[in-house]
Amino acid sequence: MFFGIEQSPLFYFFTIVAMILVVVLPLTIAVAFAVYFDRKIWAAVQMRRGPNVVGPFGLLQSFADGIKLFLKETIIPSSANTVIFLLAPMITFTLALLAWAVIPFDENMALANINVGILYILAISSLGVYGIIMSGWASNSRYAFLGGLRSAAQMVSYEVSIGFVLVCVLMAAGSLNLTDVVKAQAGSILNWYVWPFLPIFVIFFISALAETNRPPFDLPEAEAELVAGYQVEYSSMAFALFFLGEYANILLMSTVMAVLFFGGWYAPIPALDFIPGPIWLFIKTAIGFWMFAMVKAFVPRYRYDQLMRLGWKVFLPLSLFFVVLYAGIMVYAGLLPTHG
Amino acid sequence: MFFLENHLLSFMMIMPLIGAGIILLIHHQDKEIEKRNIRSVALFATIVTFIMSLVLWAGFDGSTADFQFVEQYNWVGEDIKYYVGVDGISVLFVVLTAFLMPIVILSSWESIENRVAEYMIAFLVLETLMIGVFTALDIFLFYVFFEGGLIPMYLLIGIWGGVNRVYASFKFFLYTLLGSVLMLVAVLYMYIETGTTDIPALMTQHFDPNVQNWLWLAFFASFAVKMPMWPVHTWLPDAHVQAPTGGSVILAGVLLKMGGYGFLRFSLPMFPEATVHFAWLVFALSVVAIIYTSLVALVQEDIKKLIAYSSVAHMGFVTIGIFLVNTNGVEGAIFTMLSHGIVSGALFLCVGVIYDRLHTREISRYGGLATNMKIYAVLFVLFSMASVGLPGTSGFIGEFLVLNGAYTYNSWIAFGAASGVILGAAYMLYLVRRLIYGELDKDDVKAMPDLSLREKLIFAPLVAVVLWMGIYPNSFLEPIHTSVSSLIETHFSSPAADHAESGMADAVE
Amino acid sequence: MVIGLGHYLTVAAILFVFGIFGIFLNRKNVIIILMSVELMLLAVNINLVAFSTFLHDLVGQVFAMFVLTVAAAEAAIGLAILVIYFRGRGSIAVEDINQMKG
Amino acid sequence: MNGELPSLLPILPELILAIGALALLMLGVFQGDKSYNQITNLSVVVLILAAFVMISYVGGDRQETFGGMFVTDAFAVFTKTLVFTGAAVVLLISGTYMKDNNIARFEYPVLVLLATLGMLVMISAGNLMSLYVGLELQSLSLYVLAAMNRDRIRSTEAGLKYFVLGALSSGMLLYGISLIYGFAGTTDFTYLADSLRTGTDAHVGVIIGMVFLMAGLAFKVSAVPFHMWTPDVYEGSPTPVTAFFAAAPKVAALALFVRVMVTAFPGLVVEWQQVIIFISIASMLVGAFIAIVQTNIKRLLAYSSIGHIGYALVGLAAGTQEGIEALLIYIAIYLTMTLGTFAAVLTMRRNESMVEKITDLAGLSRNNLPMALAIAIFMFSLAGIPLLAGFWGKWFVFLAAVQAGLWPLALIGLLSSVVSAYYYLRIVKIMFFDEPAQGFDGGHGKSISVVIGVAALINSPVSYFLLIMPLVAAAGWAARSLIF
Amino acid sequence: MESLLIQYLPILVFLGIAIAFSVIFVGAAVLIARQNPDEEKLSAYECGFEAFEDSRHQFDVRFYLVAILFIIFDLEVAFLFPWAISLGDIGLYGFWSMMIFLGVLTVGFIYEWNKGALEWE
Repeated sequence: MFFGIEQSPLFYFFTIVAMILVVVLPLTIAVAFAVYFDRKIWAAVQMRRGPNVVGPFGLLQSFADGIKLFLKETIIPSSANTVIFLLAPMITFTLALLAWAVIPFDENMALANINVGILYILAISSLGVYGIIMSGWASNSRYAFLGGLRSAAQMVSYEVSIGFVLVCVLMAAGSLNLTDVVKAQAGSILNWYVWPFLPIFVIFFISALAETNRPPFDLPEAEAELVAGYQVEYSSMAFALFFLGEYANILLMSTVMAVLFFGGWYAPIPALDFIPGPIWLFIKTAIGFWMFAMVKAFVPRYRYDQLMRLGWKVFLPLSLFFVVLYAGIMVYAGLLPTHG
Repeated sequence: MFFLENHLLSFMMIMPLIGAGIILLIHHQDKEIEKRNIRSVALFATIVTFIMSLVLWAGFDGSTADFQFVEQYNWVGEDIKYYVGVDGISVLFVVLTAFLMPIVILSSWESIENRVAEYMIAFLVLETLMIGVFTALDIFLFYVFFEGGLIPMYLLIGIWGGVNRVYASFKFFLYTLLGSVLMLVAVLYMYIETGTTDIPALMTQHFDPNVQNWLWLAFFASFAVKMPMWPVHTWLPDAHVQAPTGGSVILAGVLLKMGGYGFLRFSLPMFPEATVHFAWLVFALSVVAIIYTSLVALVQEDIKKLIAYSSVAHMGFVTIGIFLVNTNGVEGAIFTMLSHGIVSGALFLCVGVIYDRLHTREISRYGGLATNMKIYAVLFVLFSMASVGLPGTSGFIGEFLVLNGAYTYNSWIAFGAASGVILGAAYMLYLVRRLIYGELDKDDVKAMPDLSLREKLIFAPLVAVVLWMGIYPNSFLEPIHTSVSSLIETHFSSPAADHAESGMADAVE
Repeated sequence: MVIGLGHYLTVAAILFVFGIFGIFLNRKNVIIILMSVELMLLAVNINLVAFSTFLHDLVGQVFAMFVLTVAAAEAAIGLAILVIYFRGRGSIAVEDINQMKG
Repeated sequence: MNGELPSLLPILPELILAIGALALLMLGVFQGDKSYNQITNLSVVVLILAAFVMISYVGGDRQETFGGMFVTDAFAVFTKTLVFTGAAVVLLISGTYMKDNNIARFEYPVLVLLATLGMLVMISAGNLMSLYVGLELQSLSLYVLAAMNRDRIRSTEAGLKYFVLGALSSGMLLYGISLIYGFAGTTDFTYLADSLRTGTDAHVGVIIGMVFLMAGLAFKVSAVPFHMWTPDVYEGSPTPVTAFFAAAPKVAALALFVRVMVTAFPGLVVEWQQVIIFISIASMLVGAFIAIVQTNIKRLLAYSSIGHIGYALVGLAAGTQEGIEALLIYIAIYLTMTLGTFAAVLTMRRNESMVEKITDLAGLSRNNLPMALAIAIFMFSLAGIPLLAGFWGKWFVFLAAVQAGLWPLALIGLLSSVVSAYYYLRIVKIMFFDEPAQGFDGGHGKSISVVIGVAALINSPVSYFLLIMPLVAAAGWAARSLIF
Repeated sequence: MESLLIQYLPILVFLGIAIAFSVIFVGAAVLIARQNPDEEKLSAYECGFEAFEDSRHQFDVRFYLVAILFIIFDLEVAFLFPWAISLGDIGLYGFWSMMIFLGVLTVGFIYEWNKGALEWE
């Protein structure tokens, strides 16, 4: 149409760049607001007002914080390993963004609709551990070191349960492609996987909390005990990148939850299909995030041993059991999708 | 009796083992009684075996070259068999072995005080193996017996030997083993080529002459060490010096004969061309051995070493005789071996007698024994003369036959061998002079008593046999003769015969 | 440029050689050896998957799965042994692994 | 739907072993380490049961299952019987040592069972994939076994060394496998054999892959030049574990070696023969010469085992049915010698702790004649002196070598056996000729004595009349079942 | 092969952009903000004390244990993925094979549990 220009690799490349920016920029803004809403919700639960000075209703608080951090001195402790110290937040941030590449915002609306999407998400979120370990080690401070270790141990512990949960979902969907997973939930709210998979959804949700170091599982950065854990030595944008990465991950988890259990871009009832898919996904993600925030407000922090026990002694056997249970039911009830 | 006769050889091999088994079971509170019982059992077992060997000799038909008293059973697979039998070449070696054993046991009666049971068991096992070597008609079986004998001998030298026993035992073991693994390769090859391990069958095989050379060399490596031939003889003086008296007797009396027996049994009939081809090598080595070791013997300070070197020299005669491949030579060789078995055994016993008294083998520590040990002196001189080859003793016949045979073959060889006789006389007489005659000036030597009754008993049969062999050799040559003739016949009937004949003719001219 | 089988094999071979060199030339730390081993197995997996794709045969990928699993078990056991070794010896430097020689 | 259940009969013994191992693991973990004796005895029962099922129900006919991944035939039955024997005997003789050293944990017998399971799978492998899985199951269990004694640095160091080099060898093996797969297009032995009928069929990649594969296998059998781990691992590991290393895995790895070479690469015989000849000669020489200077008996036995692997590989180098038969006879006899020797080493306790110096044996014949005699029998047998069983092994392998025209191999092998005789003789010398040292503690348990006794009897001249004929027949039966 | 790689191109580009973002963020902050380091500021945070010892010293072996257990279980999950999506095609045989596999895994898990590998007291 455009004189064949769409055939040229350069055009293709710029299309991709544009698409990525279309995802990344709103995401960055969304993260800023997520932080704001997080604090607001928390405040509301505690009958406080939360941020309310910068901008209307304090809406610009996060941006003010951002600018503040941006102008702060970047302190690199003298005993730290400089390269790794700086690399760590970058890795965290990069990975937090990178995971979004496979999220389907609507039918045919994923940056990369690869056929192993779930595996990709799992892989990228596993790599997140590197950022944390590296920061803990490079800081060369025992708080940071212990915080990093704890965080890493916690993340990997819950990742196993998440893996088992994912297995259940993709058993039903018969594909590792996220678009296919969403499509398998087409129809109405009744077809969403959250209903049949309610128990494992709960496991997934709680594991997601732990995976993102959110309260009540924020032991690694527990201010009271470890003075912010692996982040203790960070300042300025290096700290901001951790912070952004963390919230981007929380949003990602909410989105993945929406994709896996809440029908992704589909409307709850077909009558509402006129509203575009991405909007639905956004709404679902927002609800997911709200749940994250509420948990932070309500639930007291776990002790580390309780956290590990929950992960290994409760969730792991439970999720394993559900894999067996769901597989058995689906095999014997003939509910499984086949591939010709 | 029929059953016994049919399985005579097996019984001869089992009998010592039974004795060994009984010894294992002997226990008594009083250690002295226990030792006495052990010795008695061992003596009894060997005497029974000896009697059986006499039965064998008596029942042996000297008029045929076939194998007799044959037993044959399938063993492993189709090819490897338990196959034993004797012919004229081997029968007297069996008798020799069985004859020496009771003497050895008797000689160790008092000199071996500790670990008597083990000592006796080792000897009894060794007897079985030695009989096995001389009677095996399956090459695999032969090899097993041949090599297996190393183990008891190793222990005998190592446990009951002298100061340097460890060195000597290792040297003995490893030299012999090294030689015989080469033989093993040859055995493997022969088995694969012919598909049989049957010795009589292998004798009729004709191997390609090139291959024969290699096989001959491989066998030679083993037998030459065992013999022992110069220059691989160096283990022998060490082993002899360090071994206990009984061990030396068996070593000199029987084990050395295995090499010569091996040449007769394998090299000559199986590789006739190679035998002719390499005869010069053997002659050269033998002549060197005779002259060189005789000279070495002349300067020895240690009695046992001297006798050990004399053994090497005598074995030089044997190898010459064997590789002459004529009746005189081969018969002389066999006869020399038998005679040497008795005589050197007796000489070692003589050394043992004085060693038991003074615990040294240094010649200079003795002297003038004729004064206070008259019977001993007589015996020692007799055996020395037999060793030198004085007519009327057993040594003469063998050496004479060999020299005779050598002369018909090549006078230079005969000359070399004859010089050995002269040198032999020199070192033996020198020994006798230093040991028996001269001043009796040492107090401890003066105090030595003459032979005890047990010692006289030991020596009596040896004296008898030495004289018998010297005076009436026919009773020993007769059983040998047919087999030797047949051996030589087959040797020359092979395609190599012409070559051999011409070679001999050349040599004579 | 078309990326063909040869490229994959070359990459795998280079990684494999790195792995072997890592084991033999490294004198510092046993952990590096463990990582080198993983590198070797990774190279093998690249080989297997590349062959599998080019042969249109699934066996290679199945094999890669097995290799992955075994590699994980191997790493786990290696790490466990290393931990108990460190507890006793107090060092995991390669040159300190010298209690036995000969 | 390809949901056909494969026949489970051929793999029944392995299943019994697997289920048994898991059940015992559970039993043990609920009862704690005090159940060591019980678990060990039950493990032996499981081994015997599996062996019984294998012999009486599976039998020696060639059967395949899991799409050719798992093959059982007479060859497998023969070698598996040896593996079962090795494992069971080792379990029986371990008790005292393990208790003395406070490592009598119930995991030990379970790990032995699992390693044995791995060996069985190796032996029955019909595909490079099952080969690898079996090999790794075995190796991983063995790494842990080597480091069993957590509180002893030597043991953990042994585990570490074994692990590092084992992992390296697995890597090489795998790399070879990947190349073979890529260039031959299959991992199944039968298909490989079909596609590689002659050497010219084979892409050079296959040959390179095969060499890598052989290097990996040579590591596992500890053949020179891939033997570096052996002495240290033998010395450092707990002695019963060393006994196990010297017995069962050797048999299994050799069997695997044979099966791979013979059934997967019959067309490339010329190519692999070269390699085998080289490693065989190298192993024999290294085993013979380096053992001479050893002072630790376990280290000495390590070099001795390297040498023996060299002799066994002579049979494979011949590449004929006779060669395989000889190899089987060899490893069967080697197994009895080595088990007996290690059982004897396990009695070398003085003042409640183990001694391992060769000189600690001094004058043993005066303190304990039967033991000294038994060890002497093992030593002479290891040296391959006639009258003892070890000679049969040498006879048959070198017979096969000469039959295949491998003269130099036979000659070098026999000469190196003379050299190695030296250090075996030295042990006999120390026991019989030297002045006695302090005697060993008694109380090493009946089973050790029984094992030593039986092994000595098997290796003694008695074997010449009673055992060798059935052994030769069985080995022939086993060797014939491999396709030639 | 080629089309498969094209699928991943956006991810590669994304990676580049994400790295660029993070580098720009940190780099810009370093350049723009006033840098005024001093010794106290640069010392490791230690609640006001001087550091007693090397902070990277020995730490609890249980962290290793978690790492080891994670490797094992995560790989079993990796095994489950292809099994799960093809479960409809491989039928009962496939189902039960995996059940046996998971059974073995469970045995190992029980062992760990009983051995106290999961304790964090």
